[in-house]
Amino acid sequence: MAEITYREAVIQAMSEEMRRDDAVFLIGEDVGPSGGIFKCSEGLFDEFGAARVIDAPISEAGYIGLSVGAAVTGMRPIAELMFGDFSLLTMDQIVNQAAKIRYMTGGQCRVPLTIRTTMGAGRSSAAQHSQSLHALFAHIPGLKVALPSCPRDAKGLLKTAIRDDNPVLVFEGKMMYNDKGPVPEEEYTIPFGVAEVKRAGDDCTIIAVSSMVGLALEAAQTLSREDEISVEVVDPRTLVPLDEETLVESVRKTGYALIVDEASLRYGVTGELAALVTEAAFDYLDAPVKRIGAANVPIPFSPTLEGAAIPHSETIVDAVRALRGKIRR
Amino acid sequence: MAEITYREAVIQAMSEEMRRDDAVFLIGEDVGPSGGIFKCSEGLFDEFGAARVIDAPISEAGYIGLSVGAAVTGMRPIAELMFGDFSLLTMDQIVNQAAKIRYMTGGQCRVPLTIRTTMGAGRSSAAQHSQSLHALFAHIPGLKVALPSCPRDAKGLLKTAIRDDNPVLVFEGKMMYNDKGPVPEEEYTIPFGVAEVKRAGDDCTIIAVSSMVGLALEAAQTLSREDEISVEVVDPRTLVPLDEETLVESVRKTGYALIVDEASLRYGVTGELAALVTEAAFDYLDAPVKRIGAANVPIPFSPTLEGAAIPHSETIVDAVRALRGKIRR
Amino acid sequence: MAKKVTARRAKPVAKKKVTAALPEGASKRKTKPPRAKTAARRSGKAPRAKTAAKSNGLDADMLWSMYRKMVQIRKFEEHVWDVYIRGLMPGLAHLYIGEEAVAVGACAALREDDYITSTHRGHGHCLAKGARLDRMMAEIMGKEAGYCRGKGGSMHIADMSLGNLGANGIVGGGFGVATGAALSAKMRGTDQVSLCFFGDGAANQGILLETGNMAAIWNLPVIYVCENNQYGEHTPSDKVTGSERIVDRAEAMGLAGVRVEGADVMEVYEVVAAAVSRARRGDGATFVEMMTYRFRGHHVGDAATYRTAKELKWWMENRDPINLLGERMIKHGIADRSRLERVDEQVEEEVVEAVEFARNAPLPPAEQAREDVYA
Amino acid sequence: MAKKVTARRAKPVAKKKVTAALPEGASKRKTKPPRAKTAARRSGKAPRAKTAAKSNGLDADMLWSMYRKMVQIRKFEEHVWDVYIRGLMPGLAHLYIGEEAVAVGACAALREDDYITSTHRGHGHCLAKGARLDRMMAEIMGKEAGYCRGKGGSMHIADMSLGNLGANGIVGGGFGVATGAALSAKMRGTDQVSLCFFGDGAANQGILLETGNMAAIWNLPVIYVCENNQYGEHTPSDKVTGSERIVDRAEAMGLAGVRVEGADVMEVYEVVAAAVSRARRGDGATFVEMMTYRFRGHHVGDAATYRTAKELKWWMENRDPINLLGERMIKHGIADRSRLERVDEQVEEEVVEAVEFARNAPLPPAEQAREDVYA
Ligand SMILES: Cc1ncc(C[n+]2csc(CCOP(=O)(O)OP(=O)(O)O)c2C)c(N)n1
Ligand SMILES: Cc1ncc(C[n+]2csc(CCOP(=O)(O)OP(=O)(O)O)c2C)c(N)n1
Ligand SMILES: [Mg+2]
Ligand SMILES: [Mg+2]
Repeated sequence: MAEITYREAVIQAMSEEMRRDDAVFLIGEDVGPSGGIFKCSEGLFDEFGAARVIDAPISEAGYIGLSVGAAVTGMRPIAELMFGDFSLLTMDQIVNQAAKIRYMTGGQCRVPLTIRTTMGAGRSSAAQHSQSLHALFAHIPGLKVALPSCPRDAKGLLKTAIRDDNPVLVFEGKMMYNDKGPVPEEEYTIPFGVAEVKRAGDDCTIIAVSSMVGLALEAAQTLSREDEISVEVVDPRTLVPLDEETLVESVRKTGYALIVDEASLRYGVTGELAALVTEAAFDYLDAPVKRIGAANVPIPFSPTLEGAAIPHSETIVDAVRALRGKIRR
Repeated sequence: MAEITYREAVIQAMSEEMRRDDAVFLIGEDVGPSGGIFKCSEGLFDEFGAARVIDAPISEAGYIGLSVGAAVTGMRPIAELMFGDFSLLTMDQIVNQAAKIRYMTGGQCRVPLTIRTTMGAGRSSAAQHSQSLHALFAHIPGLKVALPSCPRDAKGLLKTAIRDDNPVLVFEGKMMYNDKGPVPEEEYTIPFGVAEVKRAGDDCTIIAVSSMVGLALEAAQTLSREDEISVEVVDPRTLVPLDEETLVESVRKTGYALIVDEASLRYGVTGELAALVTEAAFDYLDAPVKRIGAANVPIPFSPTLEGAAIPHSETIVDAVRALRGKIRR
Repeated sequence: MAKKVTARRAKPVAKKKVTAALPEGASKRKTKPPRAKTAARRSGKAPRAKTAAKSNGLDADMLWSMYRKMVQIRKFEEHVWDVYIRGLMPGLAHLYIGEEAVAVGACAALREDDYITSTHRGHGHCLAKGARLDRMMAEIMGKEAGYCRGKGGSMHIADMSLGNLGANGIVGGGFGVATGAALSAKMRGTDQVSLCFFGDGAANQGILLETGNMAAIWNLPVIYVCENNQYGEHTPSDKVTGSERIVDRAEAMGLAGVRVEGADVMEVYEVVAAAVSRARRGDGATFVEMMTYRFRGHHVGDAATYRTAKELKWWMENRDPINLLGERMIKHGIADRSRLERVDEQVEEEVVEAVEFARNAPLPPAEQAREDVYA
Repeated sequence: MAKKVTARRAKPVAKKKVTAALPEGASKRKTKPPRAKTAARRSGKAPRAKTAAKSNGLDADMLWSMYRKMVQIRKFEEHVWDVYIRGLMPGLAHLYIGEEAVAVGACAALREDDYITSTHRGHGHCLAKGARLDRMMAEIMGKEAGYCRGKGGSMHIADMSLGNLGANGIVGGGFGVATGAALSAKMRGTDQVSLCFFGDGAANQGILLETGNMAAIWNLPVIYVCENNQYGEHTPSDKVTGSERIVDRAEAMGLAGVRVEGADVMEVYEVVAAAVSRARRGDGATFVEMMTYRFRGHHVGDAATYRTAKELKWWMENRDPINLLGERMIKHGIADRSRLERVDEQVEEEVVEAVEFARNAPLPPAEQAREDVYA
């Protein structure tokens, strides 16, 4: 397997799907000749031209709206929202239109729309360029939500999203774009609704998404080395659909669970995941499920403050230690 | 105490606060001479005039944006979004602007902005006029979220919202506007972050919000009568800030908990509440916390379908029976 | 039911002097309404009816077809009202009565494979684009036989097989879908066009600027049809609209713009047909502001106390699109009163049949609530 | 630091023929840029400088003050660049170099208690509205002594005590706040005005239509200042803007509109001053499109390969606002080169001091992350 970056994986997924299917096109701000602010469309304009790699005006609601219209009439748009924060300008289009048009019309259409956007803090980009907003979309019936945590998943999940006949939001972890990882040379996709055990273990389950998976794996190493705690790291990969079974199985096995997400903790996805696994594995749990997320604050600019607001691998290590230290009566 | 409708309670709250403080004004679509589509501003235009009861163009993002600007410069806007579904057009203003401007500027301003909107299905209004979207806002640091479940709370919580120096979303249950209930004659407010035990009981806690409180009380009667199960119904009243203590206390007492919300279940607020009380009352729980919400579908139009998509008092009765039937090893 | 009127079948109608926007049937003395500025004015850039109106004879078939369709919409809506009053309909509906010429004239200029997007006040658009009375009425009553299997109701009727991409409960919700369908047509290399109906109120939604601008820069085959009925819910349009003419916004975005007397179905047809050929030729988007008026309240049950009886009366007497066309057909010897009345009676029967069909149709079983969420 | 320039202190500047928008210093032959349409043109409705430019002598104090402020911005930005290169600054910054005349001319027409909203490219606006160099630089470096206690950084600097309601990371994010501040001023019965800076890219955000329309219908005291620097990130404005003139959109919403040569600080001042008095008088909102150009990349680190060296050179040679004003001051005998150089040196020192202050200032302690969320 070749080692490529998360960014390259994203580009490969799009270019392969655009070659495969003329109906696929990319629209977004500066995705054209300049290759995107995050350089995630580099080369696409040269290969596919201005008709299929479209520089949009700074009109997020508008071009997501256009993408919905294009999707229900035979095209398969990939719409890029540079920062996840900008998705807030497009909520009406995504939630009131894209997610509902099929249902409201009694199944008369399909909406093969992929929205690529980013999540994650850590770049000192402050409150309007650092949010992780996947929970908002996971809550909306009619949408699917994928959160790739490594280059292989970035490529495989994005290809699946593009081929899916429903609106899919793919949240790319912007701190991972330069991360390298093995990616199969041959054509592949990764099905939605299939979690992956990223590391097997016996003493505690960590359910993590996006860049939190990397932190969890780091923490698992530390815990194995320093505490002889064997951690299992499970990545749901898609929040909708959700592979409950794999999550629950792992928790039943280990008896302990920690859920890690980078979004602000309150009313985020960790609550749902905790509630689900608690209900299904109640009799196997030796302690209540623990959760880690960002502090309930807008993301601050200064590194000292930003660092204090988001999870780190040490936060995870500490939480697992606390969890395992707390034996149930 | 006088018996007034939920609608009248809302009107009283606004008119009292507008009399009390010249900085308070109301802006929204058709709130003026016509008194609003839900008749929730009837009489205000006559009393306070066009300068303080402002008919806005159909520009939701725009007038919420104006309200933010007015709020940081000395006014105390009440902005009405007729249907909660329309809040999706204003997410950038609420989440990127209103919720963050104080924080981003290091505390240089206050944002005394109240956004009144509606939630709830049951009127055959279909997918774009029936959503209950409070979870989206409860997830965002910097916002407060109130969900009055009766006329008394509608008045008391709205008055508190108007006096609060932070952006507050008040979700009014549109199916309750005609419901009557006792409301104190004298001036009062209801503090945020204080849950209310709407009915005391010993065998099972139901945590419910908005119109689900009424269903839970109905269910509690049935359960008392038919099953001799004594149910305690707790209404958090505000999701942010949240009165964890009262919720946890009740669950510790009864050992069983059911959480009921009208929004679609997946990644909604019930997950967070379940996770919170489970963690804090783990050793007191005789069964895993159960949750009820709407089906994970857009709200359908036809009564048979709509009825199948949302919770009813029978759904609650059944859930409590199942919960109490399942005794923990 | 009347056959679908498409541009392919359409024979040329009389080429009217385009600045004389007043319908012939309206007396010149009575034409100034108590409020609102209805005078039609054209921008220099406005497209002219070309292909569709090249002769100056009136096409009788087409006029009859448009007349019949307008009557169909009128009677359909009257029955929706009736069905509402009788408690046979869940929820609400927004009636199109008074505005029939806009939908009928505009859709007459479209092919079956062209797209439209519609609004909360959408029954007229749907029927004009060829929808069946029975399945429409069934949808409005929440029946499984309805266009959306009972999932959409009055505000979400769609018939994708006829290019009707659906009504929308979000005011301005059609801008994105319609403009995207135009982008799609262009990318797929078809010569389909897309037509977006929306109201004067919707013209204050920012997405108009966003999508209109994209239509301009990418030269998309889309026609924006603003139904300026001078109210958004209870609020008069001029209280909430900064510019005197909404169509000016189009030109400022780089679109061609034109304002039209919306009660004159031929004028509507002619202008939209010109815009359609322009779009089909690849010459880009047009924005048409139609001056119109709703004869009923905002929705069934709204007493419309926010406007004067005098104003309403003026419009009903001077701008009833069905009367105007009927009178003109009589004047030109194409129709006589008894034939017009026969059409009315036939259509009435059809609509009554549709209501009966819908009444007797079964409600969808509860388990269908979980279907159609994902493809 | 230079004293704040306010309209109260402002003496009249020479009343130029308003259609002759070219700065005196620019040779007439060199004035056509390789791309973009900079010719200033006025709409009929445009406000004229009245109160502020009633004599025809140049006010030397004011010119010096504006010159100094522009140099301050230029040097501040150069040091931001330097600080970025040296790794002293977290995140990114968008430099205002080349556009100084817009912020300085516009803010010179404002009172201290007037409001502004700023953008991601906001350092110039902040300094022009009177912000301190040291606290700005401290904010940019993420220090506790910064305007926002390190919570905002380059993109969110605000100084509410001087009416600066803050920069915004959302393109178009200022429209709502600025227009709302104008509504608030009107409701509170003050004669404050509100000025909204935004880019050509931001003019494609739909909220422009929404807020501009409300400013028009409610006659709000707001001035929209569009900084048309002809690019949004890497994309040329004319590729994504349907109309030739952005200001046309304003008129279509019912606002007064005017386009201005943004490199001429006096022209900018004059036009904005006129708009400000118009707003203060209660005569409503104005939209000013400033033709300008950024001399650096979109943000620090952007090599700006999407535009030609020739284009950049033209602008730097013909439209450097600091050169233009300096030359004019020399020509009118207000300045000589050595005095201008002395100002440069003084300002350089001030900025270096500010950088030192910021470098030595402490980072905020971690626990402050949880402060300032709620009031
Ligand atoms: C985004 C949004 N805002 C508000 C409403 C409520 N609403 C329904 S119809 C309507 C008036 C629309 O006016 P207009 O666009 O002129 O259409 P008309 O009803 O006159 O045909 C309003 C405000 C809505 N459905 N969607
Ligand atoms: C809503 C939103 N969309 C996109 C961006 C990313 N972005 C930052 S600056 C910029 C270009 C803005 O162009 P313009 O308004 O012309 O301002 P300029 O940078 O030229 O001063 C873009 C697209 C953003 N910050 N916010
Ligand atoms: Mg209208
Ligand atoms: Mg720009």
